[in-house]
Amino acid sequence: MKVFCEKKNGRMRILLSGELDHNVARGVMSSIDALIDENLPRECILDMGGLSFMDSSGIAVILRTNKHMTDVGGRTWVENCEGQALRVLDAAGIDRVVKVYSK
Amino acid sequence: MKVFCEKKNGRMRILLSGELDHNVARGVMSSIDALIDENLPRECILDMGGLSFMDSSGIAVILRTNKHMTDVGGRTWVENCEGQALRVLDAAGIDRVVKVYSK
Amino acid sequence: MKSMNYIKVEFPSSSVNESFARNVAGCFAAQLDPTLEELGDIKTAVSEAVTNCIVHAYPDKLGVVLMKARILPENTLEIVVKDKGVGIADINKAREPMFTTGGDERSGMGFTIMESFMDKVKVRSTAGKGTTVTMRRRIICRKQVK
Amino acid sequence: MKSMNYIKVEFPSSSVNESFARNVAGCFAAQLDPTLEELGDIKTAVSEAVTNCIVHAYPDKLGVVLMKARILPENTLEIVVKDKGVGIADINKAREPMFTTGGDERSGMGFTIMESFMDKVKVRSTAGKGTTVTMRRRIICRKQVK
Ligand SMILES: Nc1ncnc2c1ncn2[C@@H]1O[C@H](COP(=O)(O)OP(=O)(O)O)[C@@H](O)[C@H]1O
Ligand SMILES: Nc1ncnc2c1ncn2[C@@H]1O[C@H](COP(=O)(O)OP(=O)(O)O)[C@@H](O)[C@H]1O
Repeated sequence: MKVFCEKKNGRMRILLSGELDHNVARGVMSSIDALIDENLPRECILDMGGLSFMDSSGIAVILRTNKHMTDVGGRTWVENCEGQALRVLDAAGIDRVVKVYSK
Repeated sequence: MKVFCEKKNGRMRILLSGELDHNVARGVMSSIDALIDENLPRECILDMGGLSFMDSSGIAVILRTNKHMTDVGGRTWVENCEGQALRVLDAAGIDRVVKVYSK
Repeated sequence: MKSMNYIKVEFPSSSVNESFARNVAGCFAAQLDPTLEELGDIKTAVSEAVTNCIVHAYPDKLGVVLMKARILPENTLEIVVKDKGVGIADINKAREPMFTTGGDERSGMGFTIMESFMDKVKVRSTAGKGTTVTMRRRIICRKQVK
Repeated sequence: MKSMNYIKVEFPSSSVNESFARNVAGCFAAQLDPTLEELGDIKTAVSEAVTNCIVHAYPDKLGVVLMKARILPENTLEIVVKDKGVGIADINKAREPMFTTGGDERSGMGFTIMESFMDKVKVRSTAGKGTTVTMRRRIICRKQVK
């Protein structure tokens, strides 16, 4: 599991790659928390194009990132989600809380 | 596990691809037996370039093919063997009986 | 007649075994010739069930997780995930979407995902004794081009 | 301190489980961060040991095969493959290269390959009671570039 970050004009893109499950979720959450606190972006994009697997732990990551961004007055959405990870987000109906753009 | 066959001027090339273990070895052996009986080649090449896994069941396939070819007055060798399959052949010292050419 | 295949797998409730368990389920399911999508669904459901044992059943210690799988008639896969942990007091409540006792590290969507990815999910639990989740999924028989 | 991980896996002696067993061993070994070559060696040794249970231990029926694996200190993997089949009368003879009771479908090289791919191979057997093969392999610790 890897977490990369690209910044440009107040927009932060977080690229997640590998398998996102409970075993790695805590580490991913604290990486994202640190990135938000450090950069205070207006927009935070969770780019899930690199995920080969994700379970409901990924939903907790999205919800927590969304809450943190709301706290600092910004917005969050998900991009490039596809395949198995997209089916998980669809089954959970996360779209009602955080927008999901698929590939 | 797949067995393909190319024929040219009395030389028969048998291309093995997939995982060669005991579960599929009997089927591979009877395919090869049938191909030899049908074509009576002078030379039979076992092309192992497409194998992603092989255990000692592959050695039995080679020895049996060699015996069958000797019975019909022909020769056998192994080509394109690499990686894990090559290490199995090396560990068994099969080279003393049937020539092995690696990639 | 081909006799029906099965496996029993035991492992401790460490997080590192979440990926191990779903991959084992995937390896076993492979004999039913599933599509990549079906395989993904099965691995996801197993990941949820096994993570629940690791997070909820044994919150402060390592316990034993048992995963059983077998092939049933009509190309159906059954997977059972069992723990001897704290158990679930109110199963109906636990199965509700968004319900979680795991704080904001969990989403409360585990059972919801198991239910939507598998054809059948049965939960049996006794407080203080443990929980057994039984899931079934029929794999569509494809014409084999071999 | 990280407690040492283990698995126990049970399955019937059908040929289709040869690939299942070696893949499970591979999934478990993955946590030691082996090279592709090390992983291949482990899967090969497991394939040999499990095939022996399927071919030799239970020649005319399905029996139970038990595979256990655990992580030992110094990045060492231990794998135990156990059956309750016919057993081996003369273990030294059985371990000789080219010795086989399996006719021309077997090469007699199974034990030779286990020995050359693993650091240690121990065989215990009682005629009529079954056989246990215990194998160990130390995985080289690589600098993790992460
Ligand atoms: N194996 C289990 N042992 C004890 N409690 C469990 C178990 N599985 C689920 N639960 C309870 O059910 C709740 C809902 O589970 P689930 O829908 O999977 O969501 P989550 O795991 O995100 O909390 C958990 O928060 C927990 O209280
Ligand atoms: N689990 C087992 N149960 C009974 N006999 C066995 C077992 N494993 C090995 N043997 C005996 O030892 C011989 C040598 O085994 P091995 O070196 O693996 O070669 P092969 O499997 O090709 O015969 C076998 O032919 C068989 O007689």
